[in-house]
Amino acid sequence: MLDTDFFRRWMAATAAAVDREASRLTELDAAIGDADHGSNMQRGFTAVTAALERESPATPGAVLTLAGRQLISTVGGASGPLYGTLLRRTGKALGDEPEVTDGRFADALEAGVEAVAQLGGAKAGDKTMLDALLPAVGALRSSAGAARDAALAGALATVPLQARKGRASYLGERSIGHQDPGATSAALLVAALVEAAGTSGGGDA
Amino acid sequence: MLDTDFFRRWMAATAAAVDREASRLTELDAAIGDADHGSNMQRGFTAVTAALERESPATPGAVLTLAGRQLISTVGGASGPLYGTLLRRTGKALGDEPEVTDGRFADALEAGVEAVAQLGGAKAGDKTMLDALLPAVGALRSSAGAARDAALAGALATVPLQARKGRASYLGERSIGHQDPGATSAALLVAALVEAAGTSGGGDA
Amino acid sequence: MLINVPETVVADALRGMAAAHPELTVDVENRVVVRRDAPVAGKVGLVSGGGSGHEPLHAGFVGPGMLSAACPGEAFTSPVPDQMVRAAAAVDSGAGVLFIVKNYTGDVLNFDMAVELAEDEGLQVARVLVDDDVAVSDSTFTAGRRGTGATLFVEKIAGALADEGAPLERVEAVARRVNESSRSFGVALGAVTTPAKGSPTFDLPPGELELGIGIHGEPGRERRPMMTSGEIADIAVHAVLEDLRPDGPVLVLVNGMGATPLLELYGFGAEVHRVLSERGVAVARTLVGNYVTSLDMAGCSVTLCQVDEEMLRLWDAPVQTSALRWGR
Amino acid sequence: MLINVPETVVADALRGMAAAHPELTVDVENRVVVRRDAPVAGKVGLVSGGGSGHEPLHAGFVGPGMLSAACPGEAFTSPVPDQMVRAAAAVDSGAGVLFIVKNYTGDVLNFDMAVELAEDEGLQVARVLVDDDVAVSDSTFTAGRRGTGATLFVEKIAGALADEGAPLERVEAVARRVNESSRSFGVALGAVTTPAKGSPTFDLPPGELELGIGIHGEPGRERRPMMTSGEIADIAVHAVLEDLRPDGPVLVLVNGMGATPLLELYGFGAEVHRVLSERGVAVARTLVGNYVTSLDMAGCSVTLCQVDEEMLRLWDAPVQTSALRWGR
Ligand SMILES: Nc1ncnc2c1ncn2[C@@H]1O[C@H](COP(=O)(O)OP(=O)(O)O)[C@@H](O)[C@H]1O
Ligand SMILES: Nc1ncnc2c1ncn2[C@@H]1O[C@H](COP(=O)(O)OP(=O)(O)O)[C@@H](O)[C@H]1O
Ligand SMILES: [Mg+2]
Ligand SMILES: [Mg+2]
Ligand SMILES: [Mg+2]
Ligand SMILES: [Mg+2]
Repeated sequence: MLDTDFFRRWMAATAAAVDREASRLTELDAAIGDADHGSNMQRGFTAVTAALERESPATPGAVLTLAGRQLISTVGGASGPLYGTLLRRTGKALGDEPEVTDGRFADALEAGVEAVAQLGGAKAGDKTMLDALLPAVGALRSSAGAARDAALAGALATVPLQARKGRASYLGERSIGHQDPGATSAALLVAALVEAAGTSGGGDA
Repeated sequence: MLDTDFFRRWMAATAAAVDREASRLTELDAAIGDADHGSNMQRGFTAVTAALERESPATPGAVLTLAGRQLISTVGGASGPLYGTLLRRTGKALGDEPEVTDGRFADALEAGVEAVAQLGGAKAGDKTMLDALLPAVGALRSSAGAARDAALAGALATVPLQARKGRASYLGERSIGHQDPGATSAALLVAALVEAAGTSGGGDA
Repeated sequence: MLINVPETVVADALRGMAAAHPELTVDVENRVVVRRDAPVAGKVGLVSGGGSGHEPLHAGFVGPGMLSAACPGEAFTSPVPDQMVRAAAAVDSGAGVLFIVKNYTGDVLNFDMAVELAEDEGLQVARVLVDDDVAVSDSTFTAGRRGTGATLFVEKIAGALADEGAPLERVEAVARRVNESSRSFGVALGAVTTPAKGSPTFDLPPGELELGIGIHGEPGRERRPMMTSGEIADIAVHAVLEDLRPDGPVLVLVNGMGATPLLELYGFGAEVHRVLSERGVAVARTLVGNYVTSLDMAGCSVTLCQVDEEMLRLWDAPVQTSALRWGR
Repeated sequence: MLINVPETVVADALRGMAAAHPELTVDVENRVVVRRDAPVAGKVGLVSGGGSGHEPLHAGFVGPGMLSAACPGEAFTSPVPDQMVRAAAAVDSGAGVLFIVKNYTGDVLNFDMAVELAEDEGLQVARVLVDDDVAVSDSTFTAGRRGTGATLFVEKIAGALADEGAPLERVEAVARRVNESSRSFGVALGAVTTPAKGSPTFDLPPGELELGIGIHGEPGRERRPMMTSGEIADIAVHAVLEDLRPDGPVLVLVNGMGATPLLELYGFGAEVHRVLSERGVAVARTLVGNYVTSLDMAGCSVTLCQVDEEMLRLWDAPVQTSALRWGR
């Protein structure tokens, strides 16, 4: 079972990963976008951290809906509404139980990722965050570790793709050969699940 | 005796030297001024060449006053009025004889250089064109070659000086260590006298 | 960069706007710039916004005859819905509010969320997209054409109509008409340095240029060896005219990207006029300057807008903003 | 650079001005820009000029309420006397002409020659020097203080008085008073590339800045490691206040040198206001923008002008030029 604290740890681990990788995310965005993805994510997750401390939400669902709302209100750009919607919809799908099963979480995340696809109109292979999120959702049915690996593989697999959504699409063929920044940050978000699971849930937990 | 053609050759040789050295003059001006001295001189002497061809002035004095007027009307900057005045005043001092002696020319040039000093208010050692012109005037009493050498030495000697006139003075002590662009172009003007004198008047003529 | 720290760039600029412009209400904390006399009774409110770094767009266009309010995001980052809703509430007089949105995924998503939230609060809101950049093909393989220079035309002309007291549908319709009649093409002669990155977003050696750039430091569609101003005007104007085939006079915006001197921009303007006259296109009005910029990018863009009589009358109507003023 | 060839940069720009500004008479060949309705009966004519590369100064300030005519020289090179005499003749209505001259050896020498020539032609001409840059000490060891940002104040305020029909002596006197009440200090964050040279005039690595620069790409008095906007404001404002000790309100010009984004400039303006308030100096009006530029230089300058009631009234008076407009 995944309790409220697990989801707080997830958000905290994501915030730490984003802090650590911010300048790399911005570098990736400079190559095919507008050089702000790292600072966007950092601003958003700093706000998430502060809000979670301030408001101490009591359920897994409340943690994620609060986090999602913070992202929408502080990030801006394409990633703000998209990541915000991801967490909000996942949170809503979790309902207000105090603990949720792994399966319930995988279902909820799937709903969240679907909401991202709907909002942004992107499909697999469009060179967006979905290219990390979609494989991760499938793999999460087996384990967090599998989800992490799938997300990372998905992010790396964006390199040869030509972008069809977001700013990178303006470059046409020149977008080929670069890793998508949003897919890269999505892989960090998914990898943070493993950290949140900690030693107990680590490894293939 | 120096005839009208000698003065036309002087202007032509100066124009050629300025063309050749324009980018160096601009480089020198970039270091302690505003990076335009080469193009200023080039614009001016291109106009001088055209005017001399168009108007065919008949006396040494007329050649130089025409050249001076052209410089005033086309150069701008500090060097336009200063070089323009130099040639105009020298030309006026030559009167309207069809030929002048070396001594008469040396007197006239001295008057021209004095007019430059008066107009610009600079003295020897202020790191200006005068630091090439003043020694040249003295040496011209012996020969054009001596004048050329004196002007060049004067230009080189501006390197350790701190500028007290013109743009370079804004730099204060940072003007030290650079050769003055105007003194450098003045040395070209004086060296052109030797070329104008040709094989006959060359060397120490 | 002339900044304190990257994190405060936008707030610092808003403090500066507040100090310099008593005719504006600048809410530094919530990042909304509103004309001081808003809401104006009976007038449709015009709200725009987008990432910062394009100044004077949009906050420099707030004032009588143009925008009612602007919402600046972080540098090159769309603002958040909260700002837009706040701006809409501040300018609504009951006549409704028009959101003018440049077509970027971020701006579109955030403004769409704002439309929903504003409607929840009982506001009547319409939204018009600006997508004029012909360097991007408008297909399912892209996010669609970018909004660039035409934004100025849309904000000015719709703003003038709103000032005349026209209802929301008409203001929205003219905004849409201006966008549909406008096309742009941009060229970079140097890259951008964003506060967040601190170094140029791409590497453009002095002897090269990028054709078909946007206003966010993204590389263009093609890199070429440096050309003359006249050659660049040929390429830019032809690219625009390939898509917009005007059969009447046009407004011309000869726009600097931020670091191109006005001296060069006017010279470029002369070449744009030459190409237009070669192509038989009549010019109604020309505006030359740095209006829709990309931080410290060197380069330029050309925007043409075919105008009918109403649009031209509205273009000529008085405007009183910090960056665009004439008439009255 | 966005140019054709270095030799035609100024002529190209003037062709562009002619195309964009029907309200100006632009004599491209003779390089004189005159307001179309000149000479205005009974009005003193105001003529300024200087090297090009400082746009919108001076041609962008030609129009009702400011200059009658401008004479642009080559980039960073004073114009020639012929231009100035022609401009004076074009704007003289019999009430005389005032030459507004920035204090550089070239400008002074050429304008002085023009004064003589114009007087030979029977015109009544006065001349006022602008020398406001405190980075240069005004001693016999220099060419004297440079004319920089205060030029805008002089042209605006003297222009307003001339528009009121004041006689030449009074227009000259107020111009002089504005200059004496003004001081400036400039900072470069990057070097200039002139058309003639084609590469930066000095080498300024990204992490350094030059304090006390002028507007011609000359290096400054001192090089320092990069500072924050707030630290730069401290240095610039203190340098100005060391020389100008205002006991009343000031006009503030927060000026960009050409390539500094407006976003950064407004942030710098906020810091300038902070320092002024710390020093107890009241601000009457603030103008933020790229007005007295140095081609593509990154950087900024601060100009303060202590104003009395008359000067402030004249500052607020209507002005209709391409770069500065308000009122009416
Ligand atoms: N339509 C979309 N659907 C899904 N993800 C998208 C879409 N558009 C952009 N993205 C993602 O957003 C990332 C960029 O985010 P960010 O740089 O923060 O925003 P912006 O593009 O507005 O500057 C891209 O790398 C991509 O992964
Ligand atoms: N007051 C002066 N007297 C004599 N020569 C001067 C004076 N001021 C400047 N110069 C000369 O002019 C040269 C600069 O000329 P130029 O670059 O063409 O004009 P500007 O300084 O207006 O750009 C200097 O190198 C110096 O030799
Ligand atoms: Mg981005
Ligand atoms: Mg020079
Ligand atoms: Mg962005
Ligand atoms: Mg010069």
